[in-house]
Amino acid sequence: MSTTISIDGFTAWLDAFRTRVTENKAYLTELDSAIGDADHGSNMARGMAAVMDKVGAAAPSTADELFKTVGMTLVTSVGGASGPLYGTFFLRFGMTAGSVSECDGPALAAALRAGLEGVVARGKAEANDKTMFDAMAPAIDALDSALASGASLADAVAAARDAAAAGRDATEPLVARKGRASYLGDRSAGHLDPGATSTAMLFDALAEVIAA
Amino acid sequence: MSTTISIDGFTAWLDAFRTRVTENKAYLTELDSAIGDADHGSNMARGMAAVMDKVGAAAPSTADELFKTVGMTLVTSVGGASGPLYGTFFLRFGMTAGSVSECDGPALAAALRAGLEGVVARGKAEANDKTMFDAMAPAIDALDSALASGASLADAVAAARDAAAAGRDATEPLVARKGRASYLGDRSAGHLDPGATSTAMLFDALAEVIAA
Amino acid sequence: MKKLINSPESVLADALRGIEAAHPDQRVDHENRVIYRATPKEHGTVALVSGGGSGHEPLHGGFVGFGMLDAACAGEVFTSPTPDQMQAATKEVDRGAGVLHIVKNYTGDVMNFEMAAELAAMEASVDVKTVVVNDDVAVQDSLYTAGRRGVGLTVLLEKIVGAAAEQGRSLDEVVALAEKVNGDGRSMGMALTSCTVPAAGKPTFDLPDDQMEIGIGIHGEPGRQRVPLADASHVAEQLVEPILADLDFGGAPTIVMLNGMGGTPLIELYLMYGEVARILEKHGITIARNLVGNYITSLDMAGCSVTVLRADDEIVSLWDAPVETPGLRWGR
Amino acid sequence: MKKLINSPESVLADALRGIEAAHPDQRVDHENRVIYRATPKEHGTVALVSGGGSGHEPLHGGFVGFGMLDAACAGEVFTSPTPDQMQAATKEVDRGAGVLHIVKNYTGDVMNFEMAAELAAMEASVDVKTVVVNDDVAVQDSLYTAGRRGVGLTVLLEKIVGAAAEQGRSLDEVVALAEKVNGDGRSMGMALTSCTVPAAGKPTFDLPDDQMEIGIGIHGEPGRQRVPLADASHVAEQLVEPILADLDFGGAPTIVMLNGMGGTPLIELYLMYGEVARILEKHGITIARNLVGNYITSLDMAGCSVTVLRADDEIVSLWDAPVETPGLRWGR
Ligand SMILES: Nc1ncnc2c1ncn2[C@@H]1O[C@H](COP(=O)(O)OP(=O)(O)O)[C@@H](O)[C@H]1O
Ligand SMILES: Nc1ncnc2c1ncn2[C@@H]1O[C@H](COP(=O)(O)OP(=O)(O)O)[C@@H](O)[C@H]1O
Ligand SMILES: [Mg+2]
Ligand SMILES: [Mg+2]
Ligand SMILES: [Mg+2]
Ligand SMILES: [Mg+2]
Repeated sequence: MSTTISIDGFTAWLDAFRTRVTENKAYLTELDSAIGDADHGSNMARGMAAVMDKVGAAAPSTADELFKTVGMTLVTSVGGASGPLYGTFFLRFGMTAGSVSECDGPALAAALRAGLEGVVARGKAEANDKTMFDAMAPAIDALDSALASGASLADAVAAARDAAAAGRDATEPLVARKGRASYLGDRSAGHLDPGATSTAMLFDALAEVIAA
Repeated sequence: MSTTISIDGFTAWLDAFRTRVTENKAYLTELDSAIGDADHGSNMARGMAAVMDKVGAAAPSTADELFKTVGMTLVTSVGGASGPLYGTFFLRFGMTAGSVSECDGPALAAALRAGLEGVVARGKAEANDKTMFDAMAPAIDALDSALASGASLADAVAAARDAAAAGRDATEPLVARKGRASYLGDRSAGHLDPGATSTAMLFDALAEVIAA
Repeated sequence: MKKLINSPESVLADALRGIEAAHPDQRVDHENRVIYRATPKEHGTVALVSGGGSGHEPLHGGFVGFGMLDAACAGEVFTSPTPDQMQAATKEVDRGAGVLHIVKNYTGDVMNFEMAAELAAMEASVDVKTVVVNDDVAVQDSLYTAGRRGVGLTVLLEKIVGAAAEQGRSLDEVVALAEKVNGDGRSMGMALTSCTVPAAGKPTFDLPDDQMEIGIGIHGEPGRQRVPLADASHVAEQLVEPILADLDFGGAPTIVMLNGMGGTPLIELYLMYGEVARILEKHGITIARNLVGNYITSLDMAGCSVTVLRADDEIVSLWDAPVETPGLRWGR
Repeated sequence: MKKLINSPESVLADALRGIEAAHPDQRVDHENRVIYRATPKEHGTVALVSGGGSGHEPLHGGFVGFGMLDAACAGEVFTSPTPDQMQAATKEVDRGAGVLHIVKNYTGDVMNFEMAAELAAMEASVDVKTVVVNDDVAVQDSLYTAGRRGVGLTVLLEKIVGAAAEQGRSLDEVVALAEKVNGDGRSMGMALTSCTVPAAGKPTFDLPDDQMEIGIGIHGEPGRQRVPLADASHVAEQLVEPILADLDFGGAPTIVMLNGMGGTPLIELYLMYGEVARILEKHGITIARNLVGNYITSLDMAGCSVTVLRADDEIVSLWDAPVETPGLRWGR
């Protein structure tokens, strides 16, 4: 179990995320059918397929290069709400990670936090708006506090994964205030948020890769 | 059992026909769904409702007046193939029946034959084209021969009714050569012809009224 | 049945009220169910009357206006209008130069228009000629049957012949042109789903999810055959090939219509047009003009039809002539 | 799922090929998925760029042409296009007088157009302004939510603002006009059936035969509420009343659009327009101009929407100004 995550680790993370959204494409689209427009699964699958193509071709050697490619590819291939949001997340992540070939726990946490801030800057979501924020923010909070209390990187990321999953589950009863689901008013309650669900997959993928 | 049919009898016949096509509106439309355009039931029901309205208001006292009203009402309220065909049938029927207040068997048979000739003049159908002709022609033939062999009017009309029903049933295996069903080619086989079915009702109504 | 209607019986009357409200350039005779131009054409020009069952909108009412029809008679859904409607329209639009009846080849339509022409002739005042459109290659043409149906070509014919009438051509010239257009155009249609006739209340036929009907008309009738659902490029082949097999388009320019049956969205119609254009190009056929959209429909049926008309410079210039109707408009 | 497509993945690319084949007056950039006018407008005039997810045809591509848009960016079905598409279009159409982005208010569309404007501003060469259309009264407007959706009014706005741009008005004037139109128009929609997103392969929602969705948008999303199916006159009330409750139309003339969602035939749209016109008349509202048809659709959804725009003489005359696009055409 390593204490850092390398470029290969990042690439493995992205690949594991791609696998999850591809395998769960129909599921994510079904969640988006209930309270959105039935495209979150195709959006994420299309975007992550494009990302892995680009990353495979460019083979970047530093985090900033890698995640700039990831972010720009998502921005230019996804569209919708998730394109700019996940795109901005990875762009900011890369800018904060910087021109390095690996990140330790605090560096990873800082990059993730910058990504979250990018999402907020773009989408203005707050807690309990029933968006990806509701999985992402608790995950990063959990990562921070686990690291602060001396947990290993693997344990800290596992805590982040669990917090993301809990945050995803907690979106179910919420009435949406951002994104398409907000148009449904009270009818949005009783359904998981698709973006929070894909974000939980992002942290699940990270935990798997770090644990490997 | 009378040996003639009076104006009241004709009106009762029309009313009995109206009842049959109205009660079987969905059935006739269903037959027309299989090999046509799903409107024969509504066409006939609309037409006969208009006929009874007009006849009730005008209360004609001779056969030519009565059936001119019937024919013109069908022609101007039905449309489609059945409007001109049934309309022409009744117009010619009335012209041949003439300015009389009742018809005996031969007069009735002659009027029906004239009606049939009107249908043929309009629609050019021949035997086994899978049209109303296939119920109408055998019915009138049966009426003629029953009368010729000395049958009572009631028995002769009953024979006509049976022949019409047999003619209707015999349309089932036919491949249509006239009307919309002909567009289906071989696929038209295996279904009763809607117009032959409504024509069988016309003779059934006549038999009921004569027997009464 | 899910429809935006008040009742199956009042569909036509209610729709005519909407048409009247929407189109100040048209005038609706609700009694006779005829749609007229609000401003009649010039005296001395041939007038065009068409009509047929409702449920094919914009045909025919949407093509009443400058450069196309003078009147359209609306029948009940899928039921041809009646001779009295047609006769009223014929008398009303005659500008002294005669009236052309444009009739789609269906037994009912033909018989009702025939009776109308007989009535008009009895009045001995209006010179009525008739063209019967029969362009549907799905139906075998034969002397012993009702012959081919009139489908998509009707739209093109109403535009082209309407332009000629507007130019002041004589009734005989207009008839000759109409016959020429009818002889030079062919259509073929297909359905993904049945339509639902309001009065029937349920779909005319059931079509499994993996099947389509090829060779349908515009009245929701089943087609010539039921075949497995195919992708757009193969559907396009099944529509175009029978047309090309039936008529030699030589090196002539063509006018092509990719028509929707009413329930198919425009994105699919464009996609199909792309496939059709590709196939025609492969056969060396030049498309001079085209129409893509819902022009002659079958209520809410999903599906489409292709019409190809062999044209020449005159036909193309009549096509390009100004038209101002709810359904087709350019040049003014 | 029954659709005239080759594969869910290629719907957009294939449809763009059909659009290109059908419309010689348009030019398609397949790489960037942008539809342009074949002949760019005059130098010194403001250019209009819009775009959004596909599946709403003819919006937006069908409104590219003289008197309306200069470019339309096509996203995947129901997915807003990406900033790079918009930026390419923006640079391409700029004629030195600036570019207006017409954006429907959806989180995705707004964010992508925002990023595109940021990119364009970085290049410091193109003056980009944005109008965000948000006319859907089905959605409660609030500072704390994503606000109202942009729906039917987009069509009217593109026409009116397009005419103003064509006249040579400055970017600021064009923006002010766009804001005015956006402030003065309201829409409300309903669905009889769900649509089917090709990539999803099945209907977005199930709707029992006796129910309808009121307050839907244009992305097949469920509406504000599910209510019992009603006859057309009551459906019309449920669409018109919330619009009138939201904005005072005073004695102003209005422009009214009765729009189909893609799967509803024209006969029903006319019928609904008749009901809507009757209700507006009852409220003393004058309809100066109208549109009835499929203009901003939701794939194959059955249903309709009503848009009412409070107009004045200037707006009506901009409405009447010549337009030549596949979707709207008059005056040339
Ligand atoms: N303003 C926002 N901030 C954060 N996340 C958002 C916002 N709006 C939407 N989202 C997320 O985006 C998800 C939907 O993504 P997607 O379906 O791909 O795009 P679209 O809504 O444009 O169809 C939602 O489930 C939600 O998590
Ligand atoms: N040429 C014809 N001669 C005699 N009967 C005909 C002819 N064409 C059609 N019919 C009859 O008309 C019936 C259909 O009537 P209907 O459904 O009311 O009219 P349409 O076919 O115009 O929809 C057919 O079932 C057939 O019996
Ligand atoms: Mg979505
Ligand atoms: Mg029929
Ligand atoms: Mg019929
Ligand atoms: Mg979307």
